[in-house]
Formats: sequence, C-alpha cells, structure tokens
Amino acid sequence: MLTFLRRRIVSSALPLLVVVLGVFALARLTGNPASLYLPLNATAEMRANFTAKYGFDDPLLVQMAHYFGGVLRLDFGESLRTGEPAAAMALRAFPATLQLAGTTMLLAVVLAVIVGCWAALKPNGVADRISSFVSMAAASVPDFWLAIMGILVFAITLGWVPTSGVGGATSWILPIATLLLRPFGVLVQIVRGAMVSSLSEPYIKLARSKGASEFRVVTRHALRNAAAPALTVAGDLTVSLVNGAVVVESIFGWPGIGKLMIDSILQRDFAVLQAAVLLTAVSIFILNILIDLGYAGLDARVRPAGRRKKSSRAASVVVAEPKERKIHVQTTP
Amino acid sequence: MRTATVSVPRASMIDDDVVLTVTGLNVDLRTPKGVLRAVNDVSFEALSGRTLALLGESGCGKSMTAKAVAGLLDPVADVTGGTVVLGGTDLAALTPKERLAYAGPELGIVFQDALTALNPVYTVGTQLGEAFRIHEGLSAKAAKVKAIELMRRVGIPEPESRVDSFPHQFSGGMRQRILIAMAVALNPRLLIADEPTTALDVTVQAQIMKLLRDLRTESHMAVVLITHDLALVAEEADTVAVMYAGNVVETGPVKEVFGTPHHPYTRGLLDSVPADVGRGQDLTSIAGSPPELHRIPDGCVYQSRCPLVQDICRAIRPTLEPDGAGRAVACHFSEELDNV
Amino acid sequence: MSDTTATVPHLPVPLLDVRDLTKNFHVPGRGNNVLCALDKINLHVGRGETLGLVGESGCGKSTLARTLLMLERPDEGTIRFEGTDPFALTGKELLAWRRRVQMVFQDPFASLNARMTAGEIISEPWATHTTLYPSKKERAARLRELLEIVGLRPSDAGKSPQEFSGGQRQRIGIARALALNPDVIVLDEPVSALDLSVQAQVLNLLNDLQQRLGVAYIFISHDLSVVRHVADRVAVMYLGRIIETGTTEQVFDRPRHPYTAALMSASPHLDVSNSTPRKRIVLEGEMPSPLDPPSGCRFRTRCWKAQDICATDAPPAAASTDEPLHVAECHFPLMPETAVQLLAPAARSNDSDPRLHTITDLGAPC
Amino acid sequence: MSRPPRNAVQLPSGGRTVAPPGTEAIALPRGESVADKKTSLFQLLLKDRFATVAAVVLVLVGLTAVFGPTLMGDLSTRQDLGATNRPPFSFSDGWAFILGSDSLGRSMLARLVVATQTTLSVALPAVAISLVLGSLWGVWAGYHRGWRETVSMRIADVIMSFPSLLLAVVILYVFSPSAANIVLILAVTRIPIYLRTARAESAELQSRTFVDAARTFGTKPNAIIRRHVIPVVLPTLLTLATIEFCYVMLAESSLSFLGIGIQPPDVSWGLMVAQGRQYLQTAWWLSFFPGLAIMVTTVAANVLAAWLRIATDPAQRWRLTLPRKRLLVRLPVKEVL
Repeated sequence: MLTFLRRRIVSSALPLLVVVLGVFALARLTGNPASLYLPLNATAEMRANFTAKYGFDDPLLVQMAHYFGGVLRLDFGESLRTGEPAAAMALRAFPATLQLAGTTMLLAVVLAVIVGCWAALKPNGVADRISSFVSMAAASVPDFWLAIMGILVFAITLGWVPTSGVGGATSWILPIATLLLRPFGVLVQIVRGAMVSSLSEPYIKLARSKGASEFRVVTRHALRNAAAPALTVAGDLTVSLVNGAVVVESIFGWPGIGKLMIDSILQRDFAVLQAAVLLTAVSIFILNILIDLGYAGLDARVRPAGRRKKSSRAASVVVAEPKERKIHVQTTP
Repeated sequence: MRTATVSVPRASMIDDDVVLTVTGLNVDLRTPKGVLRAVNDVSFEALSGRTLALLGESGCGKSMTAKAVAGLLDPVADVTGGTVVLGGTDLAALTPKERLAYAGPELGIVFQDALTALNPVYTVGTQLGEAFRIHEGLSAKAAKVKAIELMRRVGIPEPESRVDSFPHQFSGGMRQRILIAMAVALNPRLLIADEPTTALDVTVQAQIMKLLRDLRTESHMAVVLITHDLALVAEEADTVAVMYAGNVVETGPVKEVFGTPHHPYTRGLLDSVPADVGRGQDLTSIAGSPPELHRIPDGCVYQSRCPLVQDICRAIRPTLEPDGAGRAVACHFSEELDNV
Repeated sequence: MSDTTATVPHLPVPLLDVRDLTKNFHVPGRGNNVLCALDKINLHVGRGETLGLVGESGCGKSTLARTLLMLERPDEGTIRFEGTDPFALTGKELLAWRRRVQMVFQDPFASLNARMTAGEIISEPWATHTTLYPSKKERAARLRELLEIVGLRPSDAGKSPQEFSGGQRQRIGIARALALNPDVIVLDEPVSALDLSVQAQVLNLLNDLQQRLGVAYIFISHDLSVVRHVADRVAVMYLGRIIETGTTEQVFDRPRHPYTAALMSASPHLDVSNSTPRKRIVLEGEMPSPLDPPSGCRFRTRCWKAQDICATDAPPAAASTDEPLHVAECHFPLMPETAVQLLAPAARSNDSDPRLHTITDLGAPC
Repeated sequence: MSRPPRNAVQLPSGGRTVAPPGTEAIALPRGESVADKKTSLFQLLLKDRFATVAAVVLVLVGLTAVFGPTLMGDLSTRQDLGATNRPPFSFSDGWAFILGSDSLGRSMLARLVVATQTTLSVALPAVAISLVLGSLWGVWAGYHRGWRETVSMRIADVIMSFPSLLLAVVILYVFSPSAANIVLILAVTRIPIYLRTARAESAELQSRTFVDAARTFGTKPNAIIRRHVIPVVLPTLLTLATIEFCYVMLAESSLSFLGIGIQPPDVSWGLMVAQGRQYLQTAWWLSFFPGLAIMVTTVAANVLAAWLRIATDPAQRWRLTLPRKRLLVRLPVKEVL
C-alpha cells in the first residue's frame, strides 16, 4: 500500500511541477508590469528602479531560482497591486472556491447516481430516454450564458436571489446551479453506462441465483462495481470545475481563486498569480491522491503495489496465458 | 420469504425421488430478426442423487433451458410456455419476487466462468455468506463462520485465512470450488451445473467433478449437468438429454443412449469423437452446421444434415416418442439407424 | 542432456530443430518477478510430420508457439530451421524465412479482422511478400485455389468473417496460413473453440492438407483424444519444460512420466461399455506458479512417487532402454506394465495390483 | 499507474463495449451482419428520430456557416442608430429584425449568422487538428508500448492535470488572442483526450490475434497500424471528436466571453453573449439568442455522438434495430418467422 502511494505521489508530482514552472515562465512573457504600475510619464530611471526592485531584469532562470528559494522558506512574494503577501491573498480566496466546488460536486454525484441508476434499470426505457436527453442538455449548456439568464430571470425579474456576491443562503443558489449542470450531465451518462454494463455481468446472475432481491442486486452488487469508473470521471470533472469557477466567479463577483487568477493575469500581478496557481495545483494533486485511495478502497484488484494492468509486454503475455484454456464458444460474434 | 420455503414439504432424503419436472418448456428470444424460438417443447425429469446431462453443441439451447429453470433468463428472453415443477411448486407460475425464496434453498446453480461470475469487489467470505444473510438472516459474523465451513466442505485449504481474500487471488480451480460452495450453501434439492469445467484443465476438471459427485451423494441432490463434452457425460451422468437446435432429440440412460443411439444426430456426435480412429484416417463428421435459429425449418430440425432424410422429415416434425423403457427419441426413422 | 534429440539414431534430418530454448518474462512489481515460461526446451520436427504438444494452461505451450513464430525473442537457446537461425536473419532473408513457418490460431473469431473480407484476409500475406505472386491475376487465381483447398466457395471471398460459422472461419485461418506455402504450420489449439461435429471436419481437412502438401505440423492442444488422432510424435509439457517425448503410441499407451500418466487418466473416456467405474488418478492441488517453480523436478509437489532426490536434483532426460525415442525427465519413471495397468479400465486391473487403490486416492502432496 | 487509464473519459460507457444483455449464451443468427451491412448507417439514422433531428440541425448550422454570411451581405455591420435595441418577433421591421437589433441597431439575425461562421471556423479546425495529431500519436504510442507509451502518457498527464481554460487564458494573454492562436491553444489542450483513447484502444488491439497473425507474415508495424489498427479505432475517435466539438465550442465561447477569445469587430456566439450582458435588464435578447444557438448546436452534436457511439459499435448496434417488447412478445412465433 505504501509503495503504491509513493508511486502515485511521484507520478502526480511531475505534472504539478511542470505546470507551476510553465505558468511562471509564461507569466513573464506577458510583458513588464512596470508599464502597468508606473504612471505613463514615468522616467526610464523609475522604470529601471521598479524593474530592479522586483528582479524582472534578471534572466528567467535566476528569477525562478529566487522564487522557489522563497517558496521553500514559505515566502511567496507580495502583490504588486496591494503590497499584501501573495500567499495570504490566495489562501483568503481559496475557501470560497472550495466551498462552492465541494458543494457542487457533492450534489452532482448524489443526483447523478440516483438518476443514472434509475435510467440503467431499463435500458432504452422511458426513464432512460428522458434522463439521457436531460443529461445531454445539461452537459451542453454554456455556463456563462446560463448564469446570465439565471440572473435575468431569478435576480432581476423575480428578485428571489441577489445578482452577485456572497451573502445569505440564497446567494449560493445561482452559482451552484450554474456549476452543477455540466458535471451532473456527464456523470449521469457515466453512471448509467457503468451500471448497464455492470448489470449485464455474470456476477449479477450469481447474486440473483442466491435469491438476492432486486434492490440488493442493484445497490450491493452493481453499484459498487459501477462506482470505480464514476469516481475516475468525477475526479477529472472536479479538475475542470476550476474552469467553470473562473467564469462563474467572475460573473457572480464570487471572491474565489478563479476570479483572483483572472484578475492577477490581467494586472500582471505575478506573485499572486503564481501563488494561486500553486495552490490550485497542489489541491488538484491532493485530489488525485485521494481518488487513487478511494479507487483502491473500492476495488481490491488495484491494491497490490506495482501490479499493473497491461503496462508492459511481459505482463500482457502473462495475462494472455490463461487464454490457452479450452473455450467453448457460447458467445456469438 | 421464509414461509414459502417452509410450506414446501421437504421430500424425504432418499435417492430417485423426482425433484424437478420440466414439461413442454418454450423460451422465445426477441432479436432484431424478430422473435425466435430458442428452446422448443423441452421436457425432462431430474431425480435426487442422480445426474441428468443436457448435452449439445453451442447454441442448441441447453444453457437457455437451465437459465429458464433457474429464473435467470436475460431480459430479451421470455418463457412462453411449459411448466417447471420443483418439489411440487410450478416455478414458471411464480412472480419473480416469489421465486426469490426458491433461489438458494431449493435450487443452486454453478456458472461456467468462475472469474467473471464472482463479484470482483467483495471478498469470497462475503459472497459465500450472502446466501445465509439473505435466507437465514444471519449476522455478518455468523455468516462468515458458515462461509469458512463451506470452504472447508469444498476442499479449499486454509479457509480461515483465505476467507478474506478476493476472487482474483484464487486459481481457476479454487474459484470454481467457491462457486460450487455458493450453490450448495443452503443444501438445495437441485443443482444446475452449467459447463462447470469447460474453462478448466483436465486434471482440475477431474478434481471438480469428483467434488460434485461427492456433494451429490452427501446431500442427495439432483444434478443437472450442462455440457458439450460427450466423454464427461459418459463418465458423470446417469441419464442424458441430447439437444439440437432448441429441441430434445433423444433422451434416456447414458449407457443405452451412447451404446445404441437411436437418433442420427446422437450417432453423428459419437462418431465425431476422435478416440479410436487411427492416425491418418478420416473421422466421420456431420456435414454442414446447425441451422440458425431464425431459419429452423418446418419438419425435423436435423433434416439438413441427416443421412436418413426423407420427404416426411421435411414436412412433419417428429415428436419425442417414449419407447416404454425409459428412452425416447424424436426421429421418424430411428429403427433404420442401425442399418446405415 | 540437451543432446538427446541429436544422439538418437535413425532420425530424419529435422526441418526445425530447437535446442535449450529458454524464455523468461519479467513481471513488474511482485516479489520474485521472473516468470520462467520456457526452460531449456528441446524439440525437432521432421518434414511432413506432426508433432503434438500437450500440456495444461500455463505450461508454456503458447509461449513456445509464439517464440517459434518469432513473436517473442528467446533468452537462451537456438532455433534452427534447416540449419539457419532465424533470429540472426534480417531484411529479405528474414522475410523469406517468415514465409516458411506459419501459424493457425485458437480463436477463429479473434484471429480474423472483422473489418476485412475473407479474400482480403487470405491475401493479406501477399501485401508483405510482394514477390510471391507478383501479378493481380496470379493472386486472384491463387486465392480461388486456396478457398477451394480448404473447402470454401470462390464466392465466399467477398464475405466478411461474421458471415461464416466457427468452422468456416477456422478454414479461412488455415487458408491464410497456407497462402505463403509454408513448410511448417504451428497450430495453436486449432479446434478447441469448435463444436464437436465441426471439429471433426477441420481435423479431416488438416489431415488431408498434410497428405497433399507435405507440410509439417506442430499441433498444440490440451485435448488428448485430438492429439492422439493427429500426432506422429508427442511432447508433454509441464511448467515450461518438456517432460516426456515419444511416438504417440509410446506416450499414450506406455507413459513413463507420472504426470503424463495422470493427464491420461484424468481425461474422461467415452467408453460406456464397461459397467465398473474406471479408477483414476486424481492429482491433488494445482500447477505451481511459474513465478516460483519448485526446485529439482517441477512435478514433485504433486507426484505420488516423489522422493528426497526429486527436490534436490532436476531429473535428466533419459530414454527408455527398449525405446530409444521415448524420453522422459523423471528419476522414477513408470515401468511399461505399471503404466498399462494404471490406465486400464478398473474391471481388468484392480484385483491384481494393490498399489492401484492407494494411487486412486493418492494425492497428498509431498 | 494502477488506476485504469483514464481513457475515453468523455464516453459515458467508459469506452467499454457493453455486451448486450443476453447475447452471451444466445446464438444470434449468424446472418446478422449481412443484414447489418445492407442497412447502411444512413438508413439506421433515419430510424432514430432524435438522431435524425440532431443531424438536420447540424447540417443547417453548417450550411448557415458556409453560405449565410454571403447571403446577409453587409446587413450584420449596417448600423441604424434610429432602431437600437429593437425587441425580437416584431414583424413591422422586416425579416432582418425578426430577432431584434443590438445597441447599434444592427440586425441580430445577421450578426448571429456571421457569428456562426466565426464560431465554427474556430471549433472545427481545432477539433480536426487535435483529432489527427492526438489519434496518430496515441495509436503509435499504444502499438509500440514501452517507453514511447510511458513518455506520451506522462505528457498527456501534464496537460490534463491542469484546468485547460486557465492555461488558455494565460497563453492567450501572452500571445495576442487571434483566431489562429485560439485554434492552436484549443487544439493543444484537447490532444490528450484523443491520445489517451487512441493509445488504450491501440494497446488493446496490438495484443489481438489478428495483429499477431499479421506479424507472423513479417508485416511492418506501420503497415499493421494502417491496415488493422486505424480502421478499428476510427469510429470511436470520430464519435469522440463529435463530443469534443461541443467542448471546444463551449471553450471558445467562454474565452470570448471572458474577453480573451474572438475580438471585435469579429463576432462569435460567445462574444455576443458577453456584449449583450450589459444590456441584460433592457434587452435580454442580445444575450439570449446567441446562447441558445450554442446550446442547440451542442445538444445536437451530443445527441448525434450518442447515437454514433451505438451505431458504430457492432456489439451494441442491434439495440437500434430491436423491436419493442410490448409489440412483439406475444405474437405467435410462426408469424414472425
């Protein structure tokens, strides 16, 4: 188990590092912040001073070394805009996004499991057709448009909810509803597909042959097996939820990490951008590890350390050996 | 749920009681081609302490028959006629819910592919104990004790330590033992074994068949063995029903049916076995291949491959005629078979 | 001991000569991660003969087939085909060698690409071996000929594999193997996926082809009755080793290795004329994992004759005194008369030899 | 590593072929595929009402993109400050203003039509580029396995493990948001999707026996990939591309909405929604119609993709032709046969 975890940590840390370095380099390419932060009539000397103060004239590698030297001392630099420590700004914005994303995913998973199972019980039945259309539509709506239309109808016309900001419970409704749709739509289809295939597996027949009730068959035997693919996709969707958060947060004026990132890009506030990206990347990294643990918890077959599925020629030959056995062709082409 | 089982009078534990009577069973399949008859007018009896073999090639409907008896047909297949009487109750007349009470205590089934038939995400202990939890309402702990007992009964070494292992950690033969243990957990009167050794090697097959024999003797079960292996039938079964294209074409005690086959198909199958035919000599094979289910002709199902075929075979489908001595054959010219 | 095949007198010049072939797979992760699939395999196949290769799943017979076809590279040992080592060849010479050894696969459904027609499948080899039938006309003529040889109609060329039954598909697979006019065809369980009545047709076809074309077969199967029917000589494999070889009659009627005897005894017999049930050797346990094979003799963990020496020394391949071609790797080979008794129906033998009773319920692993 | 490859995440069935319940033990008639072949994909399409409607919608959108701008002439840029923010469905102003007018008095209909072309001319090339590059790369990596596979999958991991929109925002901010750059960034961020799916399928295919058979003839890897691998994975990848088309269109709209996608005076659907946002209280139709256009197009593409997935999968295709239970179940067998 520990080897398994270590392997996962090493393999997930690499993308993390590449992303952080990439953002660091790219941000430097957006131009010198001096032109944004100094008055238009600033002298060359003022510019040079500004540039030197933040080290923007150093070679990229030197800047990187400086920055990561600071990171190791937990110094993430300061905001150009406000002078506040960048880490503090990122950490302040983070909970708002986390709450939003967490609530959304929880709702999406619960709803998707219910709707997906319902659809899978009778493939091609009425429930299946309805849910497949609804989920498809849900996954297809542009979130920014839905947010605007939601504001138009529920905030402006009906006045039920505020147009933006974090306030009482009602202020959560529109952002969550907007964010929810895509993960919900995709997950319903995943859960349905996984349930349909799980329900047609021979072990379902075995359970029925033991006299298990339909409820037991669905909840104990099929759902548990269908959970693994759903979990994988839910993880990917959580990552892409940050995409939605960028849009939704900027529309609803939600003081989250997505809004912070967009603002700092537009204002070349490098330290804040880097802190926000680093924080996001670390949380995605942790999320991936958690999903792996959940996966191992769900399915014993992935548990033993280093046991790979089809990961090398040799292993696939070992897997192929049992094929020698006599196969009486009951299956149809 | 329990009441249904209790209300059925348990037959006294002696051999040769009729446990299962299937009469005129029809199973239809809904396919893109329309509705097909996959099992047509199939009848047979299974006796306690005896093994009945359903013998036939792939697609002949033997597995479908077993699934219909066990109530495990796929959603595209329906039982459209016939009765399945198990211990006095017509299973075909029960609702699916009522039927649950019979699955386990009255009827157990062993599937072909033990790896896919076992649920990969639960330990074998959990799966072995499930029947007790469902039908006897045992606690998880008590069910586990029963599971260990079952594993010992089917000859799995070190059951105490292996009860918490997952199916993929067992070898093919051990998995098949676990499946058998599940089927016999509640001492059913009827055990259906659907190609139980097809995926196994001969040395393991010998072990598994020995286990099945021992269990049958021990608890006086009636065993329905579904297989395509003639030699296995010859060694393991008491009676045999030979199926072809959804119909039973010949039935009777194995020794008599295999010794003096009365149906040209049975004869053809026996001749196709390579045993005793010298090196370099041709085997006697049956020409052609079985008819597709949507193209089963009127008249005899075997007409297109039969050496004895006459006009009457193309017009009238022969019914299974009992000869009064425990055998029956569906052929217009069974008497002439010996002259060919 | 590797020379047993060469020192044996009166052998025809072997077409295919395999010496000390060893193949290990490295399994990532787990403890002892070397899987010994083939361990010093020695084989030879003469022109136009059939060598039967018998063994249970996981014994390495498919790996052997794949290695003979150069789908795997051996770790040690040599394959010589008329004296040349195919693994040393490159370019055109390699291609020319490929032409001479072909394979028929077990699963007639998986081994044909469902998106091609039967004609395309059979002619596929010529796309690589362009010089064999250079003109379109020759190819068309050869395709028709091949279809006819395997018992299909010329009009079948345009159909896709799904339109054929299992037996017909296997005929397509055989036609594809014949397309390059090979000298040896490796048949990997060619009939085990087929129904009995169809199996007989395909076996007859294979027999007929051999007589007409003089092609040699390496016939891999777990079905003893099939092997007995088709093979001139038989090699029995257990855990990556060939533990017994000999002519079909020798191996089947007078097995010398206890495993061979157990294998023969375990397979059910069709014979219903005997009223007394047959005694049989039921081996306890299962084949050990090839990741961790037993020391000494590979079979000793399930063998009822095993002694201390079996755990320490690997038995050498030794020929029987009366039958020089009958070779077994066993410290305590069965005597011909014991073997005959072991395999005979119970009615005839159980009165004479008291040991047989112990053998039937034997099995306690040593 | 031990998690199954996250291939085909967009495919609801997890990229797995789901065996139709009941076919395992049923000898479905062997002539099956003959009939299947004869009923062409098009005929099969006509049998499914939803899929037919979706296909028609997509064809209309495509035609609008190709011919619409020419037909509209300069209508989309002609300003009429006397007719600003006209509400939709007022027939008094003529057909050009059927969907209302914007704050500069331009015809909404004409602008939508022109935006169709821009939107598709970003989405389609982006999908095409990532489809071709990702698929070929994935097929190659999956066929050869070993280090090629490992390196490829690591690269895919890097791209996938970060929110693509955020990367796009950063990059587009760096390299001016021209249409070509948008296409490029969208293509690059979506390559891993095809890469993973193609790799997984190809890795599975290369272990199949018919590929082994080709190897025994001495066929070169590239020829095997061309002959045996690509034809088999193509339907899956095309289905995936249809779903990806939705994703890319939505991503372009989001970028345009955030102000770093399509720049005025060009106009795309996403940009129109953004531009209409400030008039939300007075002229809702400015944002409503372009958003609706996005949604209708993506839903249509999704429906078609779902249908394609079943229609191109031999194991599932029978579903589309299966008669309904209640119609046939009690019919006497003779009549049907």
